[in-house]
Amino acid sequence: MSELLNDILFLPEAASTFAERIDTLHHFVVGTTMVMSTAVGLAALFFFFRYRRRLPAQATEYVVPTLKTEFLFVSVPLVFFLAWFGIGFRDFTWVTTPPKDAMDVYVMGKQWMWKFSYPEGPNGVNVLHVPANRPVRLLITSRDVLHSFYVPAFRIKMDALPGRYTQIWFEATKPGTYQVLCTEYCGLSHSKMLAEVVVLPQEEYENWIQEQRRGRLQDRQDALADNSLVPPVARMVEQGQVLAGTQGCLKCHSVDGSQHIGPTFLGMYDRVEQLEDGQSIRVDEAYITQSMMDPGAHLVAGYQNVMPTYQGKLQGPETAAIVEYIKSLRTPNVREGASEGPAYDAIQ
Amino acid sequence: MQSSSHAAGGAALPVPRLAGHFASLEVQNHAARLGMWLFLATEILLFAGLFICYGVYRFLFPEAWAAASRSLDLTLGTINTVVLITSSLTAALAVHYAKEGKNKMVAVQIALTLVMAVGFLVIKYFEYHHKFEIGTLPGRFYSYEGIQLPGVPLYFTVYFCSTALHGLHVVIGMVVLAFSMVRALKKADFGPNNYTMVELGSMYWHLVDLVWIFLFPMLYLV
Amino acid sequence: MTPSSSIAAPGATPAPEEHHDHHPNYLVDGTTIKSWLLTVDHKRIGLMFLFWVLLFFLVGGIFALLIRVELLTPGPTIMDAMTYNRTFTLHGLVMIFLFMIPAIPAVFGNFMLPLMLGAKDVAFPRLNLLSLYIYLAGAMLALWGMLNGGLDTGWTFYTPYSAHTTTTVAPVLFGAFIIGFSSIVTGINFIVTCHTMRAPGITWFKMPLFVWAIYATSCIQVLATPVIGLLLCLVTVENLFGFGMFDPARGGDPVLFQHLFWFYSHPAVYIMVLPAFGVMSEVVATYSRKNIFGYRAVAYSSLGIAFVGFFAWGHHMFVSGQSTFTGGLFGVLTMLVGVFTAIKVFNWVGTVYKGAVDFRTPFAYFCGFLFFTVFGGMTGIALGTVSLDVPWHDTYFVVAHFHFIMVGATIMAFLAALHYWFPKMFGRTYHEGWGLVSAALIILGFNATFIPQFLLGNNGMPRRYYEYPERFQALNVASTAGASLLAFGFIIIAMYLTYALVYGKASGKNPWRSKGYEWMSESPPPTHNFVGPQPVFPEEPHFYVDPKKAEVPDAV
Amino acid sequence: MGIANESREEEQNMREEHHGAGRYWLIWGLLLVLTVVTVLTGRIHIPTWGLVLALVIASTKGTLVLLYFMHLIDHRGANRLVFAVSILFVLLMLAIPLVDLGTRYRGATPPGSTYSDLQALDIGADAQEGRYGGAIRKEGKMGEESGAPKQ
Repeated sequence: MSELLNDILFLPEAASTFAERIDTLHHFVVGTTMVMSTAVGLAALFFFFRYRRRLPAQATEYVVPTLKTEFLFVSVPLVFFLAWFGIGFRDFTWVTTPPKDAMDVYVMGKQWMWKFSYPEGPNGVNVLHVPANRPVRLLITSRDVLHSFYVPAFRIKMDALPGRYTQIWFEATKPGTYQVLCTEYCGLSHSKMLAEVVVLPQEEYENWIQEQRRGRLQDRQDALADNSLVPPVARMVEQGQVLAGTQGCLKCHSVDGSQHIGPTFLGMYDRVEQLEDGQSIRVDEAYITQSMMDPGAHLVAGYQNVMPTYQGKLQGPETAAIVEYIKSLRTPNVREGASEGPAYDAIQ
Repeated sequence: MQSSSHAAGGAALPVPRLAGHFASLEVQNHAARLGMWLFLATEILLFAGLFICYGVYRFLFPEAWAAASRSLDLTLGTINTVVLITSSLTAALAVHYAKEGKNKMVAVQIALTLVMAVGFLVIKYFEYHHKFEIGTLPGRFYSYEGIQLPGVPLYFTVYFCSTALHGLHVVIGMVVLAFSMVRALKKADFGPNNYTMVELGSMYWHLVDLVWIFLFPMLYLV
Repeated sequence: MTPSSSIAAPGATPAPEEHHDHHPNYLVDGTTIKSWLLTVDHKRIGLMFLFWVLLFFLVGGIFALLIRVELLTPGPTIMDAMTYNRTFTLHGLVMIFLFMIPAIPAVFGNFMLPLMLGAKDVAFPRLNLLSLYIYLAGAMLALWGMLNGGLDTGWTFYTPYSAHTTTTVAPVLFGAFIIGFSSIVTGINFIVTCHTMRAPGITWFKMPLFVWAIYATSCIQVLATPVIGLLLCLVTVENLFGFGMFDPARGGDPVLFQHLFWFYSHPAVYIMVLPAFGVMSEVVATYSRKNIFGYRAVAYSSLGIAFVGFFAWGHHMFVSGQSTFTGGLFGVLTMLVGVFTAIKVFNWVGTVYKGAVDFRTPFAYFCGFLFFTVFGGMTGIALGTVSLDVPWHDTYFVVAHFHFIMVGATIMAFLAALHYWFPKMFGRTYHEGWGLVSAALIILGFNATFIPQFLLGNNGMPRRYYEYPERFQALNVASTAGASLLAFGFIIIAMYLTYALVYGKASGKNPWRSKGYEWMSESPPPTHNFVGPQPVFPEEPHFYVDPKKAEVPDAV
Repeated sequence: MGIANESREEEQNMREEHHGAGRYWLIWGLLLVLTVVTVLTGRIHIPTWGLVLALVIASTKGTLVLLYFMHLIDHRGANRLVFAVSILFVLLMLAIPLVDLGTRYRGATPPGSTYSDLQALDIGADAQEGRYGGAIRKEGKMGEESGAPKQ
């Protein structure tokens, strides 16, 4: 029955728990609308025919409604509308209040793509993998203008606003691939801002994410480890962490993303920093090293030039260790608990 | 005001002239007054938009708002308030004398109002000038190092938008009042039955004053 | 002159026949161009508005057809993405600001209001003329901006996009700002006219329902338009200088922009549709020869819509990042607007009860109107049902919904008014057969255009899409086909009405034998509407009871 | 015959109202006193209720101006209604967005990240201007920068 109705109404496949709730209400609303308007329409047609004009200047009776009739006119629609609203608002509250055990995914809209990231990695562009039958909370933001994250099959939609997060959640019921569309006009290629949600069965999802995380680690190690003779990166990182404490780096730079005297180390590596002089720079090994030796050379916007130089205070390997330590704090672009907040990109 | 202008169109006709489509003079005056109140309602809603921006951003950035408002010159603001309130008094007196047919006094009172209006604008100019000097300017033009809090540039956006819009209304009000003054001097035909023009002009002026009465504590005394 | 002229209410003093020669009708009283351009006669101003409004309707309609042709295929069809984005923006802007908002109030409101109140003119005739020229000035500035590249923000110009797009935003927004003044001036004028210019005998609850609707509309115009005026200025300044009022990078809140925008733009929907309701109240009463069933209920519901409609704006923002609580608040208020509309619908149908229906062209449009209002209204309520809006928001479902209620109902009323008052305005009649045929075409075409769009929305097609996934194509083709039918209907109307304007048969004073107040004067009326002292109106409008057995029960 | 009833009432109201000029001076005095009061209380910077107090005083002043300078006390009927409705709308229009802000979901905004942490919107070269309370001073004089934004 409901399948048939969905076909008549051209509704896409319902693939989330919310979709089922929505469709029930949808059918109820469409049903009552049809019944009521057919009744009104038939009454009108009957009147048009029954009371057709017989004389050109026919006189008619003076008919006014009784108070009871008018009361009926007001109360019947009001009861129906409020009933719809009651159900609708209950569902709306439901879909905007994620359950406690929901898995978080960060979603960032950008002209004209969607970026997805999981708190512990990995990142992805335009493809979101989620497990089936598990609540997923989307924390949505934007880097430039307004976007809106819409998955027709899940019946969910939420605007992406620059400068803050919005949230919505869903629980996919069927494995499969579903389309994501942007529904808030966002410029030239608005209609090309498509993405996919891939719903995987729980085990497959676990495998996938393991693989992704391993792959990332592998990539990084491949890139860094030139041969087996140099100390492993992990050891350098440890060394760097100790050094950062003893050399006083952590007095001004936090590692948890909180605001302090200097920029946080968390996620610093590979980040594009806006500089005091209006230019921007990508934080790489060279920049980190330079900042330790000549802190005022490229000051990040919003920070005072108060850092002392470490020229001569650090040995070469020590510097490298600190650099490695900072690199190890590299995080996905959207993170939980990051101090940077949603970034707000340039519009080209 | 336009309604009074067609009441005032004829040169040699007995005062006041009834426009052809009105049933009587009572109706004509009533229409003019009601039209003016409606117009004032639109003005109130125009400023309301800025008041809402103010309210919302003050809610978001209370500290920035307090700090930024302290950077304004309270003395100049207070003087301006007094000037504007006094100009409102003279505008009200102009209506009073217009009803009594004392056209000379009408012109004098409006002239006083205009002088104070100019005074208001001059003081405002000095306030603006100071802001341009130190760089407390809206949005991306903000460059003042004294206060560096998130939301401060937004305060100055609201400050400049609302005071500039208010200043524009001061200028319009001056033009309107100047017309009544010229008429009081040249034709000298205001009297118990013909004072709508002065009345409406003065109502507009009071609205300008009214807006300032709210802007002053909002901007200077957060 | 038909015998029906004797139907005029006893005691009324319409212009006596013998004065006819000395008091030429307004169309021929002065034939120079100057006498038209500088007229303060509300009827001539109304006609000039009619001319411009129809011209802009044509412009907006061409944009609409371009959009529909572009959407025939999933990929690029006739234009590139940028042109398409500009086209739908301009379609929205032209249709809303230049056509829909002034369409009924400035044309028919202007023409009929004084006639219905037994006044010689509106309260401020010069302001009335001024509003026409303000409208034209704003329109020209906006058009100039459109020709110089146009803008691609959508008619909603949401920040931060509108503040950063490199297209020509400033002149168009400033043009819209100027048009706002025209709207305000018209509104003030009509409100004052209703308060002060009513002829003896016309108490508040004897005003024709069209006047009530225009009155409620004017209240909205006066109270809402200043807010959009300010907002347009702020966005222009933002676009030109970057003051950061709604820029997240400087602490601004884009959702605040949406609040302010919809504070005007939601009531603006009622600016468009309330006058349509008013027109239909007149039409249904005239053609079924009945007093309006529940006159007071209809009158009060106009005011109710005007008031509650102001505080339902947030239903455009359920998924825009406003709070869940606020969503609920706006949802409930939206339901109330729906109830007020439902009252009207029931009372219109009730009016036909025990009436005497003459199925003429305006009545055909009334049938279409009823259909669009019921389905447009009900889908509106469905959209206001907060959770259902989540999948529907910003899809073609919304597009179809507002085209049904806002455009469909208004176009039906506009065409009904044009046909119903054509004899009143020009003293000529059109061909009834063509009228019915084109009405059928238009109603069919409209449904064929927008019913597929409801389904498209259900299926998940977002609005403002230049390209779309292939699964949406079939319905898009259907919609485009419907649009061409619609265009065809309008061409027929344009042809037979133009013909009637020149060669139409003289209609006589009151061809519909209507007892609306406006039919008491000549058709077309003389320059000052009536000759001699102000007429007296002892009876309520649309009083069709046989005088011999007239016994009026107390109205509710 | 010949006029709407409202206009006649209005005319009667207006006829009764003429009085001496003393009343205006009295109101003026009151307004000045209230201005002094609001400046004094404003200087103290009362934490929460400072703005409320200032607005109460402003409303009192506004009411005085309205009732006596603008003669709303003599104007009855529609004039009052128009004004009352516009004030009501302003209040509702202010209240609803504030309610929205007060009840919005903020949980997902990371700690320490306020609106001010955002990267600047980059229209041209002056991406940094006006951020963080506008800490960035550019080379050259401020006057010319504000006068002519370079693009």
